[in-house]
Order: sequence, then structure tokens, then C-alpha cells
Amino acid sequence: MASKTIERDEESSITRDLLDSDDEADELSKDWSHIAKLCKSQAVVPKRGDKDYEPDGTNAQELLLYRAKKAMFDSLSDAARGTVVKNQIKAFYVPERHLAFISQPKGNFMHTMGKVDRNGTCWLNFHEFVYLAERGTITPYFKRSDREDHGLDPLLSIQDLYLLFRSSQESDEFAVFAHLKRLGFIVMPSQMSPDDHNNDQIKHMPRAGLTDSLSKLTKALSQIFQVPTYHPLQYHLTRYTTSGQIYAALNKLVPFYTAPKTAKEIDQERYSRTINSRKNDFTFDVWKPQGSFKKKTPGLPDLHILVLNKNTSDYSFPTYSVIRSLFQSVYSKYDGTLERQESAAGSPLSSKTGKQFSKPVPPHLEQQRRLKKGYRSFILAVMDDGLISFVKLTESDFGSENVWFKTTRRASKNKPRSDRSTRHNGGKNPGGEKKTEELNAIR
Amino acid sequence: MPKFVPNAKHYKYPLPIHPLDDLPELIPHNPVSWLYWLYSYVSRTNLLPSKIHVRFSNGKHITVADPNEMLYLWRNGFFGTAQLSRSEPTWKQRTLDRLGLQKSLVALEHVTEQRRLERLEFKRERANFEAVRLDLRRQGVAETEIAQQEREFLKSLRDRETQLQQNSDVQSRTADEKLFNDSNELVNLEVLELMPVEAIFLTFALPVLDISPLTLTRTLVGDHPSYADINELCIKYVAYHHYRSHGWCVRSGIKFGCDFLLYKRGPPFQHAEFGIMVLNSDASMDYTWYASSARVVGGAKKSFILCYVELQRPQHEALLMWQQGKFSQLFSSYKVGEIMYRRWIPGKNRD
Amino acid sequence: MDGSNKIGISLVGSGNGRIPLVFDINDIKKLRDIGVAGILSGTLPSAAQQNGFLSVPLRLMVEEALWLTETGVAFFISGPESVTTAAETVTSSEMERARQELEHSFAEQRVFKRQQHAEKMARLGLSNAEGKETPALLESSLFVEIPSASSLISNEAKRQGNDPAQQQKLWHKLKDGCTNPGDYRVYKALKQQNYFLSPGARFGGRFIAYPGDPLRYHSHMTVQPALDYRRDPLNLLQVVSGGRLGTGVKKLWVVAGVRAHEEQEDIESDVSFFSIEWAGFG
Amino acid sequence: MDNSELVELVKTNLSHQQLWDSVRSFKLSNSDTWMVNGLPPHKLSNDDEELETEWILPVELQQYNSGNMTLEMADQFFAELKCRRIILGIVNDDGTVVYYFMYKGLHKPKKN
Repeated sequence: MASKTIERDEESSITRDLLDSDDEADELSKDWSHIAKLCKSQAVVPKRGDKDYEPDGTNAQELLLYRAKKAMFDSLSDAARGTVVKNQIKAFYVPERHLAFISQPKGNFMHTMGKVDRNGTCWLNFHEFVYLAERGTITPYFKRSDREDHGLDPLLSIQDLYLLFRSSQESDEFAVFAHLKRLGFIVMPSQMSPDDHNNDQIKHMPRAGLTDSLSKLTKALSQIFQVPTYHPLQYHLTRYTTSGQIYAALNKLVPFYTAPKTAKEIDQERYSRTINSRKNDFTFDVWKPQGSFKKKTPGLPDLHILVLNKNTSDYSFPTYSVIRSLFQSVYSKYDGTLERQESAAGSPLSSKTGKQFSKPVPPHLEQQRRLKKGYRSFILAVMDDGLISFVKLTESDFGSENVWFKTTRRASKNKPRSDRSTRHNGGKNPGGEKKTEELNAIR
Repeated sequence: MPKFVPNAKHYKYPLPIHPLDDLPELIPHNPVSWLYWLYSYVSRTNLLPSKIHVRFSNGKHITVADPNEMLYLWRNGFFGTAQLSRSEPTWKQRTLDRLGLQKSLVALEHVTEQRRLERLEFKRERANFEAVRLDLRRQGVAETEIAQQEREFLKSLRDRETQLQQNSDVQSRTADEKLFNDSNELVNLEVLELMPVEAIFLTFALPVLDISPLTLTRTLVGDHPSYADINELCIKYVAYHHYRSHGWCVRSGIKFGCDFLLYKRGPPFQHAEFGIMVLNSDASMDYTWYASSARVVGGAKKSFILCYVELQRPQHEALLMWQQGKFSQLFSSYKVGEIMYRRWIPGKNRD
Repeated sequence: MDGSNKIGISLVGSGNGRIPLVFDINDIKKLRDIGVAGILSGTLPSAAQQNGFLSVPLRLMVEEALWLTETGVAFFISGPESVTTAAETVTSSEMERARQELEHSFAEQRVFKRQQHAEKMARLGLSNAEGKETPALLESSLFVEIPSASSLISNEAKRQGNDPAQQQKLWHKLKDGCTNPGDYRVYKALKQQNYFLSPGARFGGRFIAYPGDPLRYHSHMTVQPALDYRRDPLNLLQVVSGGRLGTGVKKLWVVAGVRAHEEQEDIESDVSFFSIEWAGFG
Repeated sequence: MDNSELVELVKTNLSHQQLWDSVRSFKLSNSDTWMVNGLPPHKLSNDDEELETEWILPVELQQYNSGNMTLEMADQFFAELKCRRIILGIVNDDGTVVYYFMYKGLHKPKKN
């Protein structure tokens, strides 16, 4: 009976989780009285009850709606954008370059934004410029081409700034940029891996081809002497003494893509890709919030992001070959393989973490982790008319794992197998049937 | 009292073809044991004593009707779906139970039904209260007062719910009268149905069914298909075989809006952890397709896997192999790759 | 046609596929009163570290922008060149006026701040002279506001609003930039029945439909991208997912079929809706 | 839409798994489409006034079988049956049948 209960729950579990995520995704229905509390000058708006099914024509409902709207519009009107004179930083937009400069750079934002040129002028890219203006951190001006003197450069409004976006794509990318910046992420336009430009070590690495084809050859040779699988006589000629052998015969049929499992394999793939196409595919490289970030030596990014607008006529969700080639350009910090962690642990940078001394994990749990976590990944930011959905696409590799189980080992060779021995095993191991269904982690 | 049989013993083998795992022991210094071993080895094969009989019913639906064979396919790898039950054939038992003909455990389906009715009742009560609340509002009663009443109402419901008893009265319908044969025994109406990909697996990959791969595929898609006609079945089969051959128990994912569910060992042991959607490698769908599929699968705490299948030869060659019955060559011409698709929430991934 | 009472919708970007935005809070209020909520998408300066509550600009769905302009409620303002041209040709007298406005705002702030300071001192029982604020401190605390709506292009915006030919052109460009042109007819048909609509990708649809203002009411439906009434088959696997999702979140899964003849604008008979829901068994 | 091969399967499922009463099938006029009707063992939703005859349209899920349904066809079914809803009896390729209400027009969700 216990087993059957599992089966029923499998279907009924769906509902609650969906209900939970409902609120989170319901952008339009926020209770603005919360934010009214956050904003200093607001009179506290009474907390309203749950939302209603539909308009019922009562005054009570009308009043609640009126209050909700008032809380929202009061919050919007009261939150003026700008800065006090003391903190004012003027930034000037240069249309020819589609960049803005700050002549006297100062402020915390400099740690993660802007680029200082030889003359000490800080240049903001357009996303940074609009983002900082929206927060009121900088005051945006338009640098007129015919004047040296700033006195005649007009102040730009938020509307002007948005109209200056050169394409809807750039504007959508800004929305994603700002969304992540507000949460503290560090967001830069995506670059190709620094390694790919000038790392001699990788350039001189032996090509994947030779060693690969050698091992393929030996594999092929060994296969010649095996009884052909899927031959009508297969089961008349061959005797299989374990289920594993039967599986091994079955899984020769379908070829599959594998994920690179070591740092070296990943670098090789990326290198072979960058020599074919030098274009950079992602929109942003992203680092998780951190105090110690250095623009000059940012280290590997935590994430790559690709921005996509689902409602434009040129939209198409990436096909498998596009996704694969995107994986090949990934060079973010990578937690997909054990080997990568080990090689990182060997380097002096991460030796502080002390993680390398953690206990060895049993093979079947290790396998479970590989299946659940996958390998290389990137984030798709899908723009839907102002609402952004983030989707993580991760390279998976089921073909490299075998999850077939071994049947119970005989307790002793002399004793015939019996119920007793199975139960005996079970009694020893209150963890249930783990022992008998221990998973093979054969690769 | 029902006998307790541990699952591990019930479902000892993952496939309907069993290994020869009970060969006599080889004792190095005893040549007789070698001879005995050799004899055992040569005289036996992994084949079934007789293949399982399938027939087509209601057009292209592939079914197994013999109760023992149904049970065998279910117990050895969880193949097929019993048409009147959720998965395992339990209809006969349930029916006997329902008609009061035999005392037994309350079958799973029965419990589910009972729960559903209780939920409906609960919702009816809720609806009644909504009306009361609307009325209160119309009378201008304060919102705080209404909220208080709502709390009390919910509490009373909870109390009632715990008291709700299961009632299992015997009900009989006209349709039930046809369920008995001349000697007044219950006829087993239940058959086990195999998905086309399961049937192909059980005749092409394992010699289990008494139908040839060629006859089966001809019946499924006709004698002169175009490539477009066979593509869907081919990519689904390739994906199915891929997961089966790596040890997964693969079952239909229809209840979660996807193609397959992957179980370790099988449904009695644990929930499926992966929901698989099979796609041509050049597929690119509207975003709502990915979003809704991922929500259903993700909502049931399963990982959503896009399984891309890529034909690596020209379509006309693949079609020719199909027509000539060169299935191993055909299925080897496809390559499989996987992408895991999951929602990502920036606020929950800041460190 | 006079654009002055109309709502100005700024179209961001160039070519097809532009983004419709509204910057004026009063316009946003007006929109809400006629059942268009839109999505606020700019940083809220008073709470700049979260995404739950955002500020202007209000982003509209393309369908909303098309409908608002077609019904004469709004007009389009287009293009980066409007801003560049306006900024390059600002006259000295206009700059002088802007400077005076800022000065005027500062002057008001000074009066207000001195008054507040005096009140504070009085409360503390100190004489005004004792706690005298230095003029430098006062000056550095004056607030410079970055306005949401543009004054730079207000003349240009008026001109564009009064140019029907350009408005037409922009309307068609915007429509051509949509993934699924049938969605606009679905939008109009739902709008006629007084639904509030919002983008629906997160719930696996094109639109989410609310029976009233989403601030107060639960949504009722997830509306699927428009189907061709005669040609497109209903995707049953999607019906299964949709019905499943709907059961969890109490929304019906709505499919809409749009008849192919492009010219007929008779909304009532144009779109056929069907609502799908899990039957509760099987 | 020729769904004749599914009719028996759906009828059996309704009668003997879902325990419906008076399950019958009939062919729609001027069409090769079959419908099934019957009486469920209890009200299917709280919004229903009373137990009433339900109309079930058997349809095949899988794309590699025929039987694609357009919304135009759905309208024709409603036009002939003059009912407020039909139930799609969606037959999967493993013989499972799942049931979905289909209402003509915009329908409000259940309150609870």
C-alpha cells in the first residue's frame, strides 16, 4: 500500500505548488500599501483584505479599490527622482558615441560601472547612464555638439532618455539590466572569454581530434568481435547473466551528445568554437552581489544572460544547435563537474574555502547530483511586454549515466537465496531498500 | 490477511527478459561443477518460454489481454497501462470490492475518489460563505468584522473535515449487470495497453511480443508513409529507447503534459524525477509552449527536460530503412541531446 | 485633430517592433480608469533596490497601444531623432527659462527649509540665532529633480500628434512588428467585454484577463495566442497542460480562433472563444 | 473528424472506470464524428444545477494519428448539440483517457 500512496501523491502534489507560485508571478496585483510604508512621507494605508473574485457592486469593494489605487498613485507621485545639490553628479550624453561622460567622477557606483579613460574622464555606457539617472544618482544632460561650455547643455528627462534608445532590443536589454542591478548583481556587456583572446596555453593545446579518433578506433575494433545486437539470433546465441549485460547491449543503439566533463574538455570546446566564429553571443555577463568586485580583474562571471523578446516578429526560441553553440561559449564559474572543483581547489585562489576536504559522496548520490544539476548553463531573459521571465537552460547528459540497479547480492554463496536473507538485509539497514536497489554508477 | 511482499522482490527484474542469474556455482577444483555449469549455460537462453500475445483493438491500440501476461509486463519493468485503472491492473479487484463481492483492501482509486468528493463538499461550503460575505458587505458591516467571521468559518470547516467519515455503500448500476458471464463470474474487462514505442521496444529491442517489428510499424503508420508520417514515431522511439537502455523506467507523461516520465526502477519505488518533452532538433516553438509545459512539470517538482532528437542522414535514406525494416540502422541514424529547462528567479540566486 | 487632451505614447526604438511607453502619471491614471493597467517598469527612486514596486515609464502591450490610438484616446510620439534635434536646437532663451525655473524651485525650497528650521529651533526652545544654519549647508541640500516627462520635445510631440499620416504609418509599423497578428483581434474582443488584460507568458499564455482592476480582483483566464479558426488544430497536449495549470491557479485556459479574412472588423463574430478546464476526473 | 475507432474505448472507460450510467454513442449528422453521452455518478462541478447528461467528444492525442480538431469544428459540434459544454475525452497512445470541459465562449472559473 505504501507504494501506491506515492503514486497518488505524484499527481495531487501539483496543485499546491502552482498556487504558491501564482502570487509570485502576479505582477499586476501588488499591494502598494506596503511600498507606501517604505516611502518615508506616506500616511499609512490600512491593509486591505484578500482580493475579490469579481466586481459585486458594493460600496465596500469600491472603497477598497479606491484605496489600493490611491496608495499606488501616491507612492508614484511622492517618489521624486533627483538629488540634492551637494551630491549632484552631472553626466553628459554624447550622441555620436551613444555614451555619457562624467567629468569629476566620484561615487560608489564607480566600483561596478563606467570606464575611466586616460584623461581621467569616466564614460558610462548607455544602460548605466539611464539606470543611474532613474535612481537619481546622476543628473543627465545632453552634450551639444557645437558648444564647449556646459551652460547650454539641456537637462534630459526620463522620457528623453528612453527615446534615445537606438532599438527596441537595446531597451529590452536595459530592462533586464536594471532588473538585475536593482537586486545588486553586477552586470557587464558580455565579452568573449579573456582566455580566448590571448592564452597561448590553450592555443598550443593538442587538438581534440587526434586522441579522440584513436580511442574511437580501438572502441570500433573491439566491437567487431561482439555478437551483433538487434540481430534476430541475438538471444539465441548470447547468454546474459546479469541485467547489466542486457542493458549494455541495448544502449549501443542510440548515439547521444555528451557534456564535456573536465575543465580541459570545456576549454577545448570553447577554443574550437571561438576560432570558427569570433562573435559574442550573450547579452550580459553577470556577477552575483559582492563587495570585493574589481572592474579591472573581475574574475569569471557567475552567469551569462541572453535577452529575447517573445512578442516581436523576429522572435524565435533558440533551436538545439543554437543552444549547443551557446553552451560552447560559456566560461562562467562552473559547478557542473567534480573535476572542475578539484582543479579550482588546487589553485591558490580558492584554497581558503577548505571545501576540498569534504567527505566523499557515494557514487549513486554523485550521479543523482549530475543528473539534477547538469553541466554548462546560461540564463534566458524573456521579455513579455514589460514582464521578464528568467529561464535557466542547462546542458544535460543522460546518455553518460546508467541508472540500472543490481539485484540483491547473495548473502553467502553456500546458502540458497531466500526471503529470509533479503529481509535480514532490510533489517540491518533501516534506510529502506537502498541496499538492494543500490544504483550503479558505471560510466 | 494479505501477505506482505516487499517491493524489491515483487519487482525483482527491470526488464521482461531475465538474466541467467541462477547458474550453478563454479568451484575451481571441482571439474564436475564446470561440466554442470556448462550444461546449464548451453541448455538455457534468456528467451521467454513463449512470447506474449498482443492484438490491435480499437484501431491502432496495442493490447495484451491475458491476466498473467498483463501482470508479467507490469512486474518486469512496468510496461503498459491497464485501461481501467491508473497504471497497474486493479480493475477486477476494485469491481469485486465495489459490488460487495469480496472483502479486500480499499483500492487506491477508491480512496482518491473519496477524497475528491470531500474536497467538492468543502468547496460548496466555501461558496455558501462567499454569499454570506457579500451580503454582509452590502449591509455595510466593517471589513475587520467580516474577516473575523471568515476565520471562524474556516475553523469550523477544518473541524468538520476531520470528522468526515468515509462511507462505502454498495452501489449497483445497470451497466454492472453485463459484467457477469453465464456462470455468474465477473468477466475481466481490463486489458493492458502498450504505447507504440513500448511495443516497438518489446519486439525490436527485446524478443517479448509475438509480433514482428515490421508488422507492428506497418500497422501503426500504414504501408507507404512519407518521412513526415514516420518522423514523430521515430524520434519518440529513439528517445524512449535511449532512456530505457540507460536503465530508466519510462512511462507516459500525459498527466503532466509532456511525452515521458522517467522513474528510477518504477512507480512503486519513487516519484518520477524528470519530465521529458521530445522534440526535433530544429524545433523552435512559441514561448508560451515552453512556459506552460515547464510550469506543469515543474509544479509537480520534476525537472523538465527538452530531449532533442537529430536525424543525421537525409530523410529519404531514413524512410528507405524504415520500409526495408532496417530498424537498428534507422534508429542509429538519430542522435539524442538534452537540455534542462527551469525557471530562474534572480532574487533567490543572489549568493 | 488636437493631441493636447490625448495620452502620449512614446515609441522606443526604430523600425518595426517598437516599445510603447507612457511617462505622465496623470496619463497613467486615465489609462487605469479605462481598463488599461500596463506594466510599470522604471526604478522607484524611494525604493531602488527591489523589483516588486516600480515607477514610470508604464510599458504597454503593443495591442494596448494599437487599441488606444485606434480609438482616439492616445497618439504616438516617435524616435530618438526628436530628442537629438530638439536638444541640438535649444535656444539660449529656452535655456535661460529652464535656469529660471530651477532658480524658482530653489527659492521656494529655501523658504520652506528656513521655515522648517525655525520651527524646529522653536520646538527645542532655542533662539533662531543659536542654531543658525550656514547658507552653504542650506544651498547644498537643495533638491534637483529629474522630470519624468519631457519638456524638450513637447512641441515636437504636439506636431506629431497632429500629423495623421505619420500616426497611421506608425500604427501599421507597430502592428507589423507583432509575432501573431491575430492577437490584436483577440485583445479587442476581450476589451469589448471590459476585461483588464496583462501579458501572460508567465502563466503560459498570451494574455491574462481580469474581471476588473488587478489591484482588487483575481484573474479569470489565461488566454492563448490566437489560432486560425479554420486551419490551426487545437494542440491537445497543450490543452492537457493548460487544464492542469488552470486547476491549480483557478484560471480557465482560453483558446481563441480568429477568422482569416483580414478586412472584416466585425468583432463580435470575428473571434470565437472556448474555455477549457479539467473535468475533475480521469 | 473521424474518431470512430475511439468510441468503444471511451465508452468502456466511462462505464467501467469512471462508473457512468447510460453511456451511449451516436454519430453527428453530416459528419464522420462520433459523440458519446451519459450520466456521471455525481455532479461534476459545484456550479452545476443538477446531475445532467454530459456530452463527450473522443479525440486522439497523438499527432502521428489523424484527427486534428480545429475551432471551426468545435463550433459545429456546439451548434448541433445545443449544449453549454462538451467534454473532450482525450485518448493518449497508452490508452489513458483524460477529460476536459470545453465551454463555448468565455466562462468564469469556479469560485473555489
